[in-house]
Amino acid sequence: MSKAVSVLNGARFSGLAEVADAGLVGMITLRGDLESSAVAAAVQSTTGCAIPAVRKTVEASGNSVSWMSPDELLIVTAYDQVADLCAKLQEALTQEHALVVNVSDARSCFTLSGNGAREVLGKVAPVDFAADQFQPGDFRRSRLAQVAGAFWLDQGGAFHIVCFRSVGEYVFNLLKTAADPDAGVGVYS
Amino acid sequence: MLSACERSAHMSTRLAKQGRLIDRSKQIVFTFNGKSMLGHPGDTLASALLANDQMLVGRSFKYHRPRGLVASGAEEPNALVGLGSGTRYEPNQRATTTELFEGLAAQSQNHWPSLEFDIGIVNSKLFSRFLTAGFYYKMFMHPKPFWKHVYEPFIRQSAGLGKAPDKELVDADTYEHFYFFADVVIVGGGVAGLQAAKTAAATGAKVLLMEQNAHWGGRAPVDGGTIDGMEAEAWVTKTLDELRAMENVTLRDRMMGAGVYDHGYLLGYERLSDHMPGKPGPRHRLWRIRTKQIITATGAIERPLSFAGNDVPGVMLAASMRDYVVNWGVTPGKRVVIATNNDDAYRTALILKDAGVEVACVVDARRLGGGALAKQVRDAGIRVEDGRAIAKVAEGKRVTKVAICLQNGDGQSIEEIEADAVAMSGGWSPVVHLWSHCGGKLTWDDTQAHFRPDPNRAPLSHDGLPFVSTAGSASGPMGLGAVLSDAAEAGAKAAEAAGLPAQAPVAAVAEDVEETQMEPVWLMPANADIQHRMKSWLDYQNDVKVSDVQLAAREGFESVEHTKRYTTLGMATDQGKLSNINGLAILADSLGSEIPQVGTTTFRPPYHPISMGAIGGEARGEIFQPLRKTPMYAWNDKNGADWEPVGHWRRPFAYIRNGETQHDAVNREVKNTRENLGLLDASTLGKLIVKGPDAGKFLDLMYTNMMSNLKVGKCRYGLMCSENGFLMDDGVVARIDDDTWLCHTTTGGADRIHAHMEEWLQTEWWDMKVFVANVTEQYAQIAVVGPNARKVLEKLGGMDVSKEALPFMEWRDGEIGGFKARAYRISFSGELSYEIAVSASEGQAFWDALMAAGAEFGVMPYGTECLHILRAEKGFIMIGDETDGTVIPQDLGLHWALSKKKEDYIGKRAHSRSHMADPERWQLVGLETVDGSVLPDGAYAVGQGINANGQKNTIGRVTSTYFSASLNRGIAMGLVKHGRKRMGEVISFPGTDGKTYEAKIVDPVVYDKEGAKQDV
Amino acid sequence: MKRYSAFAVAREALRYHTGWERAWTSPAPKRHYDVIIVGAGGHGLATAYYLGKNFGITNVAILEKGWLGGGNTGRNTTIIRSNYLQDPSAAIYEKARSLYEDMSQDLNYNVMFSPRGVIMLAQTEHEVRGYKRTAHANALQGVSTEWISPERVKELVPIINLEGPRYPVLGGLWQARGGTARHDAVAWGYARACSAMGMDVIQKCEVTGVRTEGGRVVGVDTSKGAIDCDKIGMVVAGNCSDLSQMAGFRLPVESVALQALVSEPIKPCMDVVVMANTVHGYMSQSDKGEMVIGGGTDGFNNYTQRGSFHHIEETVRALVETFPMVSRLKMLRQWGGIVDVTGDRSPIISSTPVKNCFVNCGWGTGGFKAIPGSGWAMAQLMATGHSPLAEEFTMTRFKEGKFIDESVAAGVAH
Amino acid sequence: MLILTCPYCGATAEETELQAGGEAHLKRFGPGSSDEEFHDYLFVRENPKGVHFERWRHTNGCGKWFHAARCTTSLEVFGTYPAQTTEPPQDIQDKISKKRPGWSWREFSCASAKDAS
Repeated sequence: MSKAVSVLNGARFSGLAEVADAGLVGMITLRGDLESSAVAAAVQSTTGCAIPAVRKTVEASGNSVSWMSPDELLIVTAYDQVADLCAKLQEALTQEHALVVNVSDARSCFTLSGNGAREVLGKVAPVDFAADQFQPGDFRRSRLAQVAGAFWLDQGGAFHIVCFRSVGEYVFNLLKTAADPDAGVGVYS
Repeated sequence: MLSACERSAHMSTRLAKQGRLIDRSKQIVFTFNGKSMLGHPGDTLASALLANDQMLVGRSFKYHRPRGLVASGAEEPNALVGLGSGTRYEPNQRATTTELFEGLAAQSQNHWPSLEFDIGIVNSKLFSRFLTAGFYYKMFMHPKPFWKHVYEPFIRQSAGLGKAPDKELVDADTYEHFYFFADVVIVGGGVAGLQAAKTAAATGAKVLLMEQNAHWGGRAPVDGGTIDGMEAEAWVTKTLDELRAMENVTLRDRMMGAGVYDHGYLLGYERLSDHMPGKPGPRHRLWRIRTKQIITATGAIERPLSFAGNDVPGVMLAASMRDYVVNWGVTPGKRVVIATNNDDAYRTALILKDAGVEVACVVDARRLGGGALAKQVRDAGIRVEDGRAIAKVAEGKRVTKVAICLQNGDGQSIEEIEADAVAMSGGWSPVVHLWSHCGGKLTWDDTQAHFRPDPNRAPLSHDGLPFVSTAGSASGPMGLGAVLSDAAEAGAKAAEAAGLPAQAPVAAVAEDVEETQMEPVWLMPANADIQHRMKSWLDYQNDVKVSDVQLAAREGFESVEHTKRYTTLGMATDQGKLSNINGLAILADSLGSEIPQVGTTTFRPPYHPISMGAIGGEARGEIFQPLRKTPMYAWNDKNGADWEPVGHWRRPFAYIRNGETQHDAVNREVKNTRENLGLLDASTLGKLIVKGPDAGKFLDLMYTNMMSNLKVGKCRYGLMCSENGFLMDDGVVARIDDDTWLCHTTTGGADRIHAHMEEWLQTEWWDMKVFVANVTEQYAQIAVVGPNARKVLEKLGGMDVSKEALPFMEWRDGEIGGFKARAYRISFSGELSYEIAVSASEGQAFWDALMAAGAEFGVMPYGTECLHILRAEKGFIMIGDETDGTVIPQDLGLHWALSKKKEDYIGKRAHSRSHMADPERWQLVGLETVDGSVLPDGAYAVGQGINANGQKNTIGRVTSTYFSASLNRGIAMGLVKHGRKRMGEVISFPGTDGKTYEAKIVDPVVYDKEGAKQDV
Repeated sequence: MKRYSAFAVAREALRYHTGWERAWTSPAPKRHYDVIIVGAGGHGLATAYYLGKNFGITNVAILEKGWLGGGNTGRNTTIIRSNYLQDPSAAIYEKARSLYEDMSQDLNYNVMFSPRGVIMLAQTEHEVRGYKRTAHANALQGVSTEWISPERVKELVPIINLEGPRYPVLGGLWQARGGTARHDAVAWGYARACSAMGMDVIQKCEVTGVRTEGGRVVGVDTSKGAIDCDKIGMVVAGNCSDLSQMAGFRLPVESVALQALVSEPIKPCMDVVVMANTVHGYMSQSDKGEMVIGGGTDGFNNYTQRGSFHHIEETVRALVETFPMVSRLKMLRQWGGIVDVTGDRSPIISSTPVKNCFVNCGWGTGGFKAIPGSGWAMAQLMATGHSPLAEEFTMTRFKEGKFIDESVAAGVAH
Repeated sequence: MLILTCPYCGATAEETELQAGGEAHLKRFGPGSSDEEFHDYLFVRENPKGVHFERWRHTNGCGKWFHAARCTTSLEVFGTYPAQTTEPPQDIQDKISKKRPGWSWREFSCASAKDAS
């Protein structure tokens, strides 16, 4: 839909790493019992992804599913698919105590890629980004300087960063500042 | 070849030999107090000043005494300068830790009018006898106003060290933080640190080694000795190369271990561009390091000797003097007297002699003198006197004469020696700061007369196990071989403690000179009389002398903390690095106690001052704090929004048009909304989805009123109290389907109430089947308000918004103008009103559509102030205005919202406590000024008389007050004692403007009492 | 006790200060005292002092487990103000402030009370309303405060950035006779005066037990032996839960770390005390030239006198934004103290379930400024059983739901 | 800077990801309880010097409330465990008993002390 715009509307910055607004991304919060086979089946059948292990992201069929908490998943899909996927999940979970809610417009998404990506994120999140400690498929909810955020590393080596929509601009500026080309730390290269 | 300086007649000068750290092929121009000087790359400001014969570098704090360099590193107490200018000016920079750069401009401090001629010196010359420790506690009391107006301004002006940055200064530099994780962090890049790093890294541990200076190797390259058969410097280079080649090792120079915090948290302070100001990128980076183990290889600091005149420029620590010679090829004098109580100072004698500086005499306080090193010195033809002391260094702006006496005497001069510099060594104290920050304990070592870390009482981490250890001379041993083996062991142990497989430590082998034991000398000479003790400095910067500590002890300040605070010993910007041990030895002696019994004061971070800029990090300007923006933020900003911060959000207070005052704009918005059509960006209101089989039951506990019986499709206003009974939030709840509710909260309540619900669900009622999701930001929510509200929606087309299809206090899903929307028929203004939620990403487009379609209906956006007035005219309460955390629903006449049917809800039990059921509690009423004026915000109504504490009795207060454009007069609400029974009564509100406002108690609803306008 | 004066200093100078006597004695405990005050911090010493001065009760021991003034009295940011909102708070803090005005003369000890003025900055509309309300309340409470404009704020605080990009300064609540004092001197001055009245200040004497008979207190066990007494006043911030349990009752109190820091000293650049609550930081400049900075408390129970660094970071960040030049100063030292926080964050000055046992605690982050008023009220309560200043600060108020809440904001809302 | 391991997501979280929530294992008293009970529930706290059980929320993380057994004088953490329990797990109590013989906290105490009584 042309009426819908993401907060940063495609902004990019290139420095120590490439910071890019991921544009409109379909996102669903699923709350339910992650141990339940019905939930697993619903997620598998609608997204193609298995239930991720603790603090992991599973990618399949163009979707990804991330472990948010023991009773919450973040499902990422194409923005124009989200209503459909929501409906399918709700349908598949009618018998379960579960909550499926579209949060696509409540969030901002960024990708952070390039050699300096670990270092840039290491300036804003109190998390160990050494290559042996944060690997593709790892997912973490933490803090991006002064706001809550979540991120995962995809198989291609790019970080996907999610924060609340209202602070999208703050997070973009924060990442931009951290990615100042003259501010290299040089510990992960 | 002699340098230019050396050929001149100056006494402090650049030498032809030595200077391992400087590049003599290049020159750097810098200025000191405006005077142009030359130095070399590799110089510190301190070494460059010495090379230019600038002995006098500052004035002391209290007596404004002339002061020169005492040390060569972070422990330097005197050489503090103002550095740079304009937006890069910084006071109190240490010359010894300032790397020289082209164009450096330094200003000395704490003098007026000039460094050479300082009026404040009268403190020293005339009044020093009066200005003893704590003198100001005993005087300046009369007449009373004089403290504030005469004495204090004078004291403040003469204290204070560096000039403050300009009041309007905005720092031109940037700063950042970095999080880092390691198994073992080693602080200090001397040979001990390198050895410890090497051993720890050999186990595969992830190692970070940091060094505060720009160069590695610490003292060893200066002090000499061989390691693994090579010169110390060669070993340092080789070891660095080995470490650099290891993937598991990170090396950082110009990075100081600033503080150790609980659970293995360490601050690293990296100075990236202090040596080349203006270099792009951050100036400082504060590393926030989490590590399993910390090794402090921070070395030791030499102690001064306490003799009369030990603060005269030219008196310097012996090891620092040889640092200046070896590292930078400078000497503070041409004829030096050395005073010592240990063998190490003899190294200075040898190095000075080798560099062509005359050593007039080595005065060794020990009756039997030194060992092998002393012999070498004697063999070199240098005069050595045992059992002798310095009686006094002649006063002046630099050393000219040194009087020698017996150490065990009272200071009777035996001879006077002409000299222009004095090197002193009172022994060495391990740098224990980082060890101590988190509770590491110290033990007194009698043989070396110092406190060293007690390995049996190390700081404990989250697991109850030690997480800090020490290596090298930071542990106590001072000899090179012992240092290396201690460090190797520390490295291996730390790695093992960090969970790496144990490995036997392999230490480099060093050749040591055997040293004769030092003897503690706390006062030189031992029985110095009071005149001498009054000239024997302990704390140079704060001007604390031996006599001051003795006075404190005599006056009963027996605790070391008392003495510190009474005399200010150790409270200067060097935090007592040189003075503490000497001071507490004097204290112990005065009390007839032992040093270990007196103990030390507490070591607190940072080890050495760190910039506030670095602590703040990147958080400045637009990323100072997150600024939360609604989807319509940019539009609002472009259309006159007068922003009001609401938490981290910004909301338009009003939309101000050209030529309007804020007041005009608000009144226009009120009238227009009442008469035509207003739009409010209500996106910040919290929206929580509560779903599950037990959701109704749960909400009945959360809200004071019943929510479980709300019908699908309907809305209900709800109140929430804290468990303590106070009103904490309100909002409209909509029932979405059989097991789903959507709860609106206030703007500030969104995160708070979400957390509140999660807390109860997770920690008290975890058996309830309820899920909550915060969908506040999923939606842009727009209040469409006013008589034309329905018209504009109908024009946009889509869902049926008629009174029949969408009655008051109901909601519907559908499409409006092609937007997928949810419409709530709710009103906070008393007008016909819809709150429409669309997806946030479409919020701006929907707003644009409403503005366009609304043009013919007189649409205008309105801000929070208009919102407030509209609700106040209707007597609706506002959380944060009518409530303040002390107000309960009963106070506000909201009894109807306190369910009597429910057995329990949060806050119910609290309301039955005596004070909450008290009929004397103030009650919400409307207030109408007699003259139509606006009551002052926050005014109190006075009653009769005064209370037991002499305060006027009050009977009420204004909770919100506005000018009502609709009624063309002031309106207000307030809480008044027995208010609901006092309708029509007039009460008085004294303003702070001298006026008293008379107001009649009325019903809070002053506009459309019947509610006819909202239900059409 | 020899009087302190400029003349005495001059006289002593001539004999190299060898004639000064002890500021307070260091006696061994007697077997019995009329009153034992546990805790020789500011509040405890002030209590003892006013027991003697106002009620003639001088057979008093003040027991201190460490060194006198070594708790929060010696580790706070020395701010003195009384611009509180609620009547009971305004009454006791104003009493304290007015006693500070004459304290140096009263004690013959220069405590350097410096009424340089205190500004509470208003940086949101919510704060504007809150402080205007306080100004109205203060006028009726006899506390002299005024609401001032941003321009006046800038005059008083030249280093402030009024037009901060985030929170422009909208005005402030100004108390011209608020200020600072030398914290250690307050403890030392009281200790010296108590000692001069014949009271025993006994340091390094830890109370290990409270002895009661028939619900009445009869004495204490200490590291220096058992001591009998008729009345006990417990005035031990950071240790009151422990001590009250020795006497057999529990308190609605939690102990948390509060941190502060100072910059290196610089020449005078700020003559007043500034508190910025929206961004959580406050700052003043000491006579020595250090910028003295404070912020918020940790959220967890802690007795280590060490806090978590991120609070320092938040405070400094706020101050750099409010006073940009602070960016180029350096932090010299940070430290922590353990403060007692009650359910409404206001103090307790109260009788207890144990007869003749009184408690004074819960001053949270605001204790120093209250010292003389707190001691005055506590002394009156202990001597007579009733003090108007302490009347509302009972420990039973929590049961009645009768709180003294100074935070008066349920959160910002619209 | 406290560092606690969240028992839900396994992250070793530093304090900036966490929010302290006061004393753990409080029993709620609602309508029908005495003034004394309600007062003690809301206000009276152990505030011990030593072993303590307290609540934390992994706010900037998985969002879950959990409990920590911690020493308030040394900051040693004996263990963390999910909040959905009314008493500390036995294994954590045992661990504390080993490290702090003779400990007690409300109705809980050192295993050996219990045996002795």
